[in-house]
Amino acid sequence: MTPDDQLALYARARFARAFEAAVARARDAGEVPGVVHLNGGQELVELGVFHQLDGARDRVTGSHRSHGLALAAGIAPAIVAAEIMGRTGSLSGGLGGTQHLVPAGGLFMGSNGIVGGQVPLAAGAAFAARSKGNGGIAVAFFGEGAAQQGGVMETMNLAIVLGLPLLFVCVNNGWAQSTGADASAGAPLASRARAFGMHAESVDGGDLGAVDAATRHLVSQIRTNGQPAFLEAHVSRVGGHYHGEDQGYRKDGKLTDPLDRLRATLVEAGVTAANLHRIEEEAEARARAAFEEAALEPMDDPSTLALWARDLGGLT
Amino acid sequence: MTPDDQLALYARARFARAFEAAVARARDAGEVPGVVHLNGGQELVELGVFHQLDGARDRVTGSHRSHGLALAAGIAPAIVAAEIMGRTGSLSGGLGGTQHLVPAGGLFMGSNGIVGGQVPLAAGAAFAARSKGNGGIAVAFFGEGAAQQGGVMETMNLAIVLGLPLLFVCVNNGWAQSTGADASAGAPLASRARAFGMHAESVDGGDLGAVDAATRHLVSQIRTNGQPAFLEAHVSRVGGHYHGEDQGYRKDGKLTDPLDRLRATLVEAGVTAANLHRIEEEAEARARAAFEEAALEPMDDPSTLALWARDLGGLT
Amino acid sequence: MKQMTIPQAVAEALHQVMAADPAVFLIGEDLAMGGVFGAAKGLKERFGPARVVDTPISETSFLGLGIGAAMSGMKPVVEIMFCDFLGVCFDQLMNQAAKMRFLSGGTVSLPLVIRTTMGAGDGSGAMHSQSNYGLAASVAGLRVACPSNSADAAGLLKTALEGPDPVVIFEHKGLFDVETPADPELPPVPFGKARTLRQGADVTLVAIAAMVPVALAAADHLAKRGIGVEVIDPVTINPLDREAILASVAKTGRFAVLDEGAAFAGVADALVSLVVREAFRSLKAAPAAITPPHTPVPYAPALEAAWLPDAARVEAAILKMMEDV
Amino acid sequence: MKQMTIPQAVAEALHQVMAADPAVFLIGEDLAMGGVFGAAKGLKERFGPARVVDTPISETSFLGLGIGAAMSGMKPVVEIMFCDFLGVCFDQLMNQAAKMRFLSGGTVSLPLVIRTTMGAGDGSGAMHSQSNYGLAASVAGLRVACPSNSADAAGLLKTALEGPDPVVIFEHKGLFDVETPADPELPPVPFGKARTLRQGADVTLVAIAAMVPVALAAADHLAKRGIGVEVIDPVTINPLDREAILASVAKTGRFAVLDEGAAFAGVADALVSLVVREAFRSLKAAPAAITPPHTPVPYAPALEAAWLPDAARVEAAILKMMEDV
Ligand SMILES: Cc1ncc(C[n+]2csc(CCOP(=O)(O)OP(=O)(O)O)c2C)c(N)n1
Ligand SMILES: Cc1ncc(C[n+]2csc(CCOP(=O)(O)OP(=O)(O)O)c2C)c(N)n1
Ligand SMILES: [Mg+2]
Ligand SMILES: [Mg+2]
Repeated sequence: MTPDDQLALYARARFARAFEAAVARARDAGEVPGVVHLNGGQELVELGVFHQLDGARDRVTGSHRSHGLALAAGIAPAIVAAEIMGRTGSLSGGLGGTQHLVPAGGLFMGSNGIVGGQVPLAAGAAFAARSKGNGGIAVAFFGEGAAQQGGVMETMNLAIVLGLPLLFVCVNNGWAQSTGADASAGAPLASRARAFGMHAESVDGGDLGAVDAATRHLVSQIRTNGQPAFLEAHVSRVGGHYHGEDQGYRKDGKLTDPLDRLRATLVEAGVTAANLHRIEEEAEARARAAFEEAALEPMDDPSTLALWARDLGGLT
Repeated sequence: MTPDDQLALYARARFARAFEAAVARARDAGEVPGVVHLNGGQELVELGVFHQLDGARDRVTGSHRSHGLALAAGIAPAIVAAEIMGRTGSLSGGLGGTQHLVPAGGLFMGSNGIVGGQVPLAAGAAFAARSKGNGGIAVAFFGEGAAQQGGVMETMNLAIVLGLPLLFVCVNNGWAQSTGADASAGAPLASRARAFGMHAESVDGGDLGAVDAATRHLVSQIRTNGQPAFLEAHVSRVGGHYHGEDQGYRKDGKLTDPLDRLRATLVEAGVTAANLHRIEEEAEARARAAFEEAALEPMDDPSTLALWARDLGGLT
Repeated sequence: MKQMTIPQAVAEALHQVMAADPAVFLIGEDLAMGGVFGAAKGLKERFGPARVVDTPISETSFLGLGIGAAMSGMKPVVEIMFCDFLGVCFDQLMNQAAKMRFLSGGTVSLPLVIRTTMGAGDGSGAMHSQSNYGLAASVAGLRVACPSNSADAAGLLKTALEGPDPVVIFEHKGLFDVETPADPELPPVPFGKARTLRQGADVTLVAIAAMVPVALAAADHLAKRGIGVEVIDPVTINPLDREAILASVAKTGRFAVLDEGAAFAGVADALVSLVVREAFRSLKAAPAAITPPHTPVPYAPALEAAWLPDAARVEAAILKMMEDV
Repeated sequence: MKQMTIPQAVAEALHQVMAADPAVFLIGEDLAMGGVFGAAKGLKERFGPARVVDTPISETSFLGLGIGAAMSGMKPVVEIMFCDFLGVCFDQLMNQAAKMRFLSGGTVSLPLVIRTTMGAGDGSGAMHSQSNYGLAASVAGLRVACPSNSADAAGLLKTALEGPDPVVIFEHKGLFDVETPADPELPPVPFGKARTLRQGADVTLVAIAAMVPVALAAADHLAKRGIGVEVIDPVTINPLDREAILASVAKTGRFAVLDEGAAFAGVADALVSLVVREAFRSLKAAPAAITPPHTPVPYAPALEAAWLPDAARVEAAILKMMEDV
């Protein structure tokens, strides 16, 4: 990754963080209906992977914690914001919401309310890419908690047996809600992936260089050999499981924010404080603007529901 | 295992084989309603494991292919035969059948029509044994095809995380119906089990000495440390996936029958041909007798169904 | 009588049964923190990790563990955080738990309780808001309970642990903030005994779980218009107190069911079907099934509110029925 | 017209659609050997392993693969060997497949077909004999088809691959040995168009899949007693041709449904409920829901035969209805 790339990525990460802060404010203000899972702490992993992807042929599925993936995939922030707020002008017109961001096409296929539910779907995208023979790959993002779902493990084996170009990205933030990672799995997840027959790497998800090196290598390997691979990225969950959660169970102390760490690297590399400051302000302003724009959208009109009821109800 | 034990086990294995031959004959004669999955080829694994078990505290679950487990657990052969024929005087009075042998208690908990469905149940038996603190263990028998079910993989991880005294016995007969083992899994199953965090061994299931050594070691280890372990036993499926199957897909050639192999060992160890012959005749006679006894049982009376309908229907 | 929420009552009932019976244990996700809705509060501290078992996110294996433990003399209480997650362990529910006693010819008992939550109304979206007790009730071998208040939630749990069949208790999240009166001893509540919450001469209205308060509100309004609505809470769906329902219909001659479950082939259809098959000659008007539309639960507040049946819809349905002569 | 069994017709339809459309692929267990019932015969040889995909026994992941592929421009045909196995992949059915188009606001299409088999009668026991299309039909977002003959099995499959919604086709094993006539081109069969198989003035009898021949036999017998039974095969459960059913009931004034599915909260209850809500004033007698009892499928032949509805039960139910005046 060039220094320019790093800086651009920092800007995107800052924006993702600012976006989540805006989600949190909107939630506090009662403008978001349910519970929201923010992605603070895993931005570099998400953006690092997306840096290797190609919008014309690759596809990505995500978990309940996927605002960052939608943004990284290039969906307009105001559209994502409107989706989270349940407004029109969003992806679904108020039907989906934060855990079910399901765009019509493009890089991002959707977030998912069922832990692990998105992982088999990525196998389908990988299969489609293989069928089209366009060198595309699929990426499934999921947490270390989700790795314990049967469907996720089945998919690892299936991807190997079928030879699917699929990158499993396990974002290990140490927690599955209040369950510590050591209570989720009895052994390291990367070793497990290897035992399924995959190449697997484990990286510090707060270290952009490491993320970049690993993803670059894994993605190009998958494009070449058509076989799945596994990336585990250790990150810290900056906030609660969901915004506003009382994290009484949490004892992992003060965290180094990966964005601060990247910032320090950039400073060291000679990026001026003014430049960084401008980037940060811009991120903040763009996030606010997205939510302001979304808030202008009307609340969805319940009449759409009647149309759906007719359609899905299937009473001809 | 003492030579006497070996001989006794040979007698039980011969009986199991004769029992399955009788099932096949009953099926051909139209006395068994549906499809039956015979266990020919895996007798030594089943009996070798049971040799280490204790009827007062251990429990076992099995797959669709579990006649042998029911017999090994000491259920009267005529009762098992009656169950397979759908008669009264059986375990369930005609409700369960070959894939659903569900005894009231004792060593054997049941066979299962859903591939892998029995494996989580064994975790429950292991949990119960742990709660009672009686040193009991549970054993889950399943095929190498079943190892690809999510629930089976989840249970491996769960057993490790919770520390359950559970022996996973994967009977790898090379086939899941018509699917070869190499098309089921992308990597060796024992390594996978190790990667979940378990002690795992792989043995030739046709070699009684190897089975005995491995099970003896694993069972005593589980009783001591309360942790799960994994045994993979390679066997040959002597017959079709089910009795009468056209095995057009099968290309694994002529098989060495593990019973013949054990017989040869016994001959070498000095057991007389007459003695072996007597054992074999007896096995045959007892198997026939079990089916004759079962065939005397009346077909089940449909009136029981009305009672069940009332009960489960729950219309007070 | 004490005022309690459903999670408080359930937690208290669990304290009582776990203290009384060492065979009872609790298993599920995030129990150490008291369960995500507080229904496991204080249990892990008191009974320890051997009896309050936190699990990985592996519903198939830990529900199966519950079944196997029940077959081995234990009394498991398995918590499935949201009933929307029953899909990932549905085989263990539909084939393993439901059929085992039958397949054993009745010799094996499964004193297993599956506690789960349900319901729309809190903006949780399509995969955290379902009320799919109809799915469970359609599977032979399962018992299904849908408490509408704290005393029932606790009492049904106690009864469930004494029966031979697996029971799924669906607790409605929309009721979790409401305190309702409960005897502090939380006595067992019988299965298959409906509760008539309000007498009425004109219409029998069966309402389930969070629909009970909606039904009562509608009945209040309708009373002012001179229409007597008899409101029945079935308490359990299997067993179902069909006598109570049919006796009421024999009196009123009109039947409606108010159900947050499936619009097609759910409990509403089952009850309409039952009533019309058994009490056709008593019926003076077409019965009504008041359910959400046949769509997933929408996310946006206005849509979700439109999706959920409310008192106005109930009133309209009943008024129409009264005019149907 | 050619005489074909359902597996033959399905295999032939698959040959045709796979030859015509490179987006179609087949995925499931034991397909290389032609599928365990022969519905994939010759496909792997002809189209190769890239389009006829044999899998490990991992229904969750390969059904999910189908969904994801459908979201990415493919047209997957996923074979779940027996519908009893839907439990192990029920989340992918209930939450992923069913809800995705809705959650996308209608922008994502899922031209996904799930073929599965169902039905009792062959001594397969409780976990290989269920007919749980009611479960699927109760989940909003799924389309459900239940063909009763080879032409429909093939034609519905073709139509299903052109729609935006996931379709589950339940093929009844009890019909697999029967040859029925089919146009060799196997033209697409529309969803939501019931077929009136026999006219009758007295009773409307809806029968599903393998219950269709049972209904026709009962209608024959009843005709000899002067009772005219109109037999309707709904062909698809969702969409459901309620016009055809209601028009018939308007004519006959009596309604019965014959359904091998769930005795409680299944399709039988859904149809009774629909008819009584929409056509109450036309009904001259209590409708009948003829289903198996609410138990798992028993194994022994005598029990299984008693469990399955037969023509005698249908006749008795209809005779009772005719007397109910
Ligand atoms: C099948 C299922 N079980 C449980 C849940 C509830 N739940 C939602 S998120 C979560 C924790 C997920 O942990 P992890 O996979 O590590 O992701 P993270 O939240 O840490 O990003 C749980 C238990 C669910 N949504 N689906
Ligand atoms: C969930 C599920 N999927 C598929 C089947 C159909 N089926 C029954 S046995 C079998 C093969 C099992 O292979 P394996 O586990 O190796 O056991 P084996 O038959 O070799 O003993 C299959 C696919 C089933 N019963 N359950
Ligand atoms: Mg996590
Ligand atoms: Mg095998």
